[in-house]
Amino acid sequence: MTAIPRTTAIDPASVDLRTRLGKLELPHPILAASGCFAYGQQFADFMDLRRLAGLSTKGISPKPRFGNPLPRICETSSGMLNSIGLENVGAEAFLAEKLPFLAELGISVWVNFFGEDFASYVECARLLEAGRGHGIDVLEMNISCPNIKKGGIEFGTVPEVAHRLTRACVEVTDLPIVVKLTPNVADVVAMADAVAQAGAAGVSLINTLTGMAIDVRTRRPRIATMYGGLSGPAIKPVALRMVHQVATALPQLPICGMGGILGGEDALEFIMAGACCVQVGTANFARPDAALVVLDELRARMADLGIGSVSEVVGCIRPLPPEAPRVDPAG
Amino acid sequence: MTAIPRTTAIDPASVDLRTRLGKLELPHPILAASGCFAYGQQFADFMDLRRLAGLSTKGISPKPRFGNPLPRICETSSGMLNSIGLENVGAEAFLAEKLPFLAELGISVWVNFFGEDFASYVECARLLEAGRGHGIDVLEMNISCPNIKKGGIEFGTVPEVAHRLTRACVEVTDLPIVVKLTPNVADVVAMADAVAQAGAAGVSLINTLTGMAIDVRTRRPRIATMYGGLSGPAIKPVALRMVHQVATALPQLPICGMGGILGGEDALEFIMAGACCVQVGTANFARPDAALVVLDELRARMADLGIGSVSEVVGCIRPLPPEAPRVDPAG
Amino acid sequence: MTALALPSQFSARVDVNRSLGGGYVVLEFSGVSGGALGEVVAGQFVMLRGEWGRELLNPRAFSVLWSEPDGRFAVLLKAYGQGTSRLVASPVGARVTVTGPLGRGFRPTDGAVTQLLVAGGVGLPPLHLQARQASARGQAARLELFYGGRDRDDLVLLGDFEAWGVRSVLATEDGSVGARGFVTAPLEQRLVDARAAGEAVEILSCGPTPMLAAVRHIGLRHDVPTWLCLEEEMACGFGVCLGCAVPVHGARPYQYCCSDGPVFEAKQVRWP
Amino acid sequence: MTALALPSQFSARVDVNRSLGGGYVVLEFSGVSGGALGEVVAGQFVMLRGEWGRELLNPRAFSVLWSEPDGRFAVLLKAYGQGTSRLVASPVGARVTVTGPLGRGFRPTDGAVTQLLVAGGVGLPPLHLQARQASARGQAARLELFYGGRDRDDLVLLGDFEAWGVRSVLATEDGSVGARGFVTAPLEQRLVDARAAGEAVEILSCGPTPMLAAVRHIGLRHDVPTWLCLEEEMACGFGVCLGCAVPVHGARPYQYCCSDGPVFEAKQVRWP
Ligand SMILES: Cc1cc2nc3c(=O)[nH]c(=O)nc-3n(C[C@H](O)[C@H](O)[C@H](O)COP(=O)(O)OP(=O)(O)OC[C@H]3O[C@@H](n4cnc5c(N)ncnc54)[C@H](O)[C@@H]3O)c2cc1C
Ligand SMILES: Cc1cc2nc3c(=O)[nH]c(=O)nc-3n(C[C@H](O)[C@H](O)[C@H](O)COP(=O)(O)OP(=O)(O)OC[C@H]3O[C@@H](n4cnc5c(N)ncnc54)[C@H](O)[C@@H]3O)c2cc1C
Ligand SMILES: Cc1cc2nc3c(=O)[nH]c(=O)nc-3n(C[C@H](O)[C@H](O)[C@H](O)COP(=O)(O)O)c2cc1C
Ligand SMILES: Cc1cc2nc3c(=O)[nH]c(=O)nc-3n(C[C@H](O)[C@H](O)[C@H](O)COP(=O)(O)O)c2cc1C
Ligand code: FES
Ligand code: FES
Repeated sequence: MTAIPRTTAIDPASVDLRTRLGKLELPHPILAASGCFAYGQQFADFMDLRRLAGLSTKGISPKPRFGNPLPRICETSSGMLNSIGLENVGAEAFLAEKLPFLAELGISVWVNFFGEDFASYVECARLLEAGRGHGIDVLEMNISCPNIKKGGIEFGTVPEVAHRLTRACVEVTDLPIVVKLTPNVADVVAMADAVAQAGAAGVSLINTLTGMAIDVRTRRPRIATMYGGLSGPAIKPVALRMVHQVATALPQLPICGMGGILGGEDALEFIMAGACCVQVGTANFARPDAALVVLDELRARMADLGIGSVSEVVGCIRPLPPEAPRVDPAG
Repeated sequence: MTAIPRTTAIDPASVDLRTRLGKLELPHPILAASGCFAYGQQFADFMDLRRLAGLSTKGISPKPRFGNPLPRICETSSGMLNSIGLENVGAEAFLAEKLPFLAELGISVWVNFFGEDFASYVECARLLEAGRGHGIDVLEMNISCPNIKKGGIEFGTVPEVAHRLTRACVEVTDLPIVVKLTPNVADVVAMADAVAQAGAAGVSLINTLTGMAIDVRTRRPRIATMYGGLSGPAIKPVALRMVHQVATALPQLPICGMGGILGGEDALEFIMAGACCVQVGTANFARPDAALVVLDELRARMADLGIGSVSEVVGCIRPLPPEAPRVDPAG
Repeated sequence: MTALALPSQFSARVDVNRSLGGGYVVLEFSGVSGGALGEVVAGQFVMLRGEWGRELLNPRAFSVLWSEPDGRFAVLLKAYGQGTSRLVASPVGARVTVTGPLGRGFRPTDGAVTQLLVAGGVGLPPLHLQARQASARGQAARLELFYGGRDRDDLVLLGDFEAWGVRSVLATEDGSVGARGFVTAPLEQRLVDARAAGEAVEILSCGPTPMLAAVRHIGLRHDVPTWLCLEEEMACGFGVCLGCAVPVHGARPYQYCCSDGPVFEAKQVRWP
Repeated sequence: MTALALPSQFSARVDVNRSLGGGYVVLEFSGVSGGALGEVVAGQFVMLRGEWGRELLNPRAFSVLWSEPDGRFAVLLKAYGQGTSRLVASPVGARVTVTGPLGRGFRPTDGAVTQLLVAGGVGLPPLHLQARQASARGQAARLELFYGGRDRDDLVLLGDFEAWGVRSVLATEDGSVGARGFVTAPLEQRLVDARAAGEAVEILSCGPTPMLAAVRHIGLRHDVPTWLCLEEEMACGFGVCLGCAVPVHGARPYQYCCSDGPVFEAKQVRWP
């Protein structure tokens, strides 16, 4: 018996969507997620990119990388697995060939990056520092990629290692570093705390869950690397839980939420759980303008519910009221 | 370009479904999962329980327990969250009131159990030992319940703790103990190894993923305890991955697989990933005879694919063949 | 809280999909395999699940509107979330999996007490069936309907009650039919009159939870036996998932909507 | 590998759902919002997604069968998995989200070379469109169709090729139409004859992957320019997910089916 407050709808145009991630001001909370938006260009055919609050690029490494063998993707119930293999053009080509286009857009450009080992993470941050003032607003450090072989796993699962790595990268750049965490851990708060202590400007939650699918006809995995990253609405409950855990335990740490956002109500759930902005990933594949659909629906839904501004609902979730006390006639 | 072998269908009646979990022989691989089958009785109205290979009871604790406040369940995309709170009748009432019915069925009876702390786990195993020879075939030790407050979390996430707990329980009973692991860890193999070393007869993989859902109208969690356990097809990729990881790393350790099995092909995926038997959980809510649907479909699908016996496909998944070598004219 | 034929699980087809206006739809089914509902107590329900794929896992609960010995039965519903929307859009011939009849219904009308049936929205079916059964036994005069809704379109199947000779007191929020406001106002007046006349009455109610909460308070205040047909989110519908807890007073903090209810006595329910 | 009008994303409705037998269905669409396909090169494709809820996330790829300047277009498909099954069951009036035209198609027929179109199953549309366009330019005589299937019902839209004056060589596995066996046998014979006659030919092929693998080997063996229209599992269809990798020879190990293809030259493709 939860009483639902009768809310008075307000004018959608009056909804104040502005938000901030630490010092970074955003006109609204909707960004496009890393690996699901390439370097942005292809989307220009389908939508006005300047309506986005920002985007996170495909993960960049110091040197260009080729991807994994195929098949690289498959669908699962309300989700998909991918094992792209962190294919990217490399930091140098990114700065020379991709960044100028992004810099022109006037939106928040987050460069997702990673390295093959400790040193190469730091090298990548150092290389990308050159993009400060030339279009890059945030470095999103991916310590959570399930598809990279060397080292990888410890960066994302051992708090001390993540702490050292974050600190080392923070030291070589003046760009804010948002650390993207993996959900494949027992204690996400410990990870968030470790990177926050090391100077992270915020955390992105969550990357994909590691999963597998099997083709019973061929007796082979459905993706060539056996395991891949699970994304989409299937993982939304896990993502919301982690956002809420971190927001509750570390209220000062800004969170960018993601995982299965397809519509405006999904985005609002993340915001209420404690995210100050969100990224739209897999949904971009279903329709290139998905992030704008999320934005338009978010505004409409907030108006519907009489919510005047994003800032008033970030992290607003409270426990249900306690039940009425029990009277036991027998004792 | 994966070549799919043309297979010759065989007679469904000729498919040999027998399987074994360590020393335990089963007529086929399909059991009903803990918490999704109560103590079995209610299902007798809808199906012939004796057609199951077995069932796992609702988790039993030494003393009876009441459940959590409501709401306790909600649906998510291809999944559901639950926070029942491990409500159960307690070991004594179970032995006296529930076991006799189960013992009559002549199927494999797994008693899922847990404790509120270390001592109470051991006490529960000791109490249930009284059911050996009177209907109980297996103790399924749940070290993975996300809904219990005291202690709980370390049993399921710290290998040394799980090891000690398993050893202590193994010592007080001659019943085989199958340990049910949580997916909310970074390294499930380490957990499986720890309990195997402690004398577990096998592992059940997986329990639910911890998740959350939010009601944006009321600004409250959709389940009263904030977080609950995610089950259903949404988690199947994670479950298959964990079964495959453990089967690959610890080939001697028998695995009972579960997580999102709705049909025969799902069951076959788990078997091919390395499970020698499987449990059907959430699917029982959609239709009480769900486990028998899985059984019938499994037989039919195996016949279709020309698979003569379960034993020949347990853990049969192999990597895809390597790609053809690359010829680069430029170098 | 009267029980019941044994439940069964069977496959049924949609025979009729009839719109009543105001978003209300009656779906009529006949069984195509295995079981059939058989005799149903008013307040009992079925779990229905269409061919929904994997996105929506669980079946949805619906009170039985009527059930015939030949195996046909009907439910009354309105599109609410995804499951009800898909059911409302079912074409004739669509298949559903049915489990039922489930739960414990209202006790039948008897000669001693006047039953005041208090209905709102999709809570009508249990009270409609109670009236149908009373009328079939010639006891229609022993019950009265108090039926509230937002507007004229929100009150459906009124003709049936009229045909059975059941007196109806109507109320709408916009005043388009009956009294303006909630139906709890005329209900409370009726209790005052009954006490004055020394008449034995009891309340049977089903409807939106805020209405049931108000009816409960009225019943408690006037010390009238009051039975509420509750809705809790359900996964299984037959007592195994323990999802549908209802907070109660007494030795145990919870009972279960699907197996102990859905009909509970108001004073037993642990609501504020 | 010829390109292309700029792609757009728009909403379309199903105008016609026509069964051709053998499980084949032609769906015709017209745009209802935003863009339209515009001019399409044979081999280009669209991504289609119906109102599928959340269970199936990604759109599905379909070669364009034809596209008219007024914005109407069609695809040919068969129920395969869940997405195609839902599309095949689309009622007239159903809405789909369309992105396209995507990818790089076949190069047009020219006067110098005879194009041998090798088709199987749902791989027909690119070759059908190639023939339609050649015929519209009066060049139908410059191409020949080699079309294979399991049986009579597996060969569809033959009348169109006949009407356009395109010579067809047919083969069925059960021998019910044309040669018995795979269509690669008459194809190989045709290459032998062409070489003997000094005739310049090239192969354009689309169909099941095992067929394309065989055609590739034949093309390489006979040193005939061979273009394959490939299928890889796709999420986005426009070059951003990097899911649809095609193994190739050369400096980089992979190209992308959706943006570099779907048409690739046989010798470039890194298959066994
Ligand atoms: C015993 C019983 C009898 C019922 N009889 C009828 C009837 O005769 N006609 C009718 O139209 N409806 C009836 N209902 C309500 C009906 O079951 C719910 O409206 C339905 O389950 C909602 O499903 P959905 O998929 O449309 O909504 P969902 O998308 O599942 O849910 C939308 C919202 O509804 C809530 N919800 C979901 N299921 C329930 C539920 N069972 N009870 C309360 N809230 C829920 C969810 O929390 C969610 O917020 C009955 C419910 C019960 C328990
Ligand atoms: C460029 C291109 C053009 C195509 N043109 C046509 C066409 O004109 N007509 C037509 O009927 N089909 C065409 N296809 C194939 C069609 O896209 C697939 O049959 C469809 O995606 C399968 O979706 P599903 O939901 O039915 O199957 P799913 O349930 O998604 O998958 C069933 C199985 O098919 C495999 N699969 C899924 N998608 C693809 C894919 N895109 N390619 C290969 N295998 C896949 C999966 O691995 C899975 O094993 C084309 C594919 C491509 C890439
Ligand atoms: C195809 C694909 C590629 C991805 N590549 C990256 C990547 O390069 N770096 C990264 O941090 N996350 C990557 N992700 C993860 C997403 O950014 C996002 O965290 C995740 O998919 C969950 O959000 P979603 O459910 O909205 O997709 C990728 C996801 C997908 C589906
Ligand atoms: C309502 C509910 C109650 C459950 N209770 C228990 C339990 O008491 N003990 C336990 O080990 N697992 C419990 N589980 C977990 C299931 O046994 C199973 O591991 C999990 O749901 C994944 O399988 P599924 O997707 O088939 O449901 C419960 C699951 C559900 C949905
Ligand atoms: S709905 Fe499952 S116990 Fe009531
Ligand atoms: S399908 Fe996404 S890159 Fe080709």
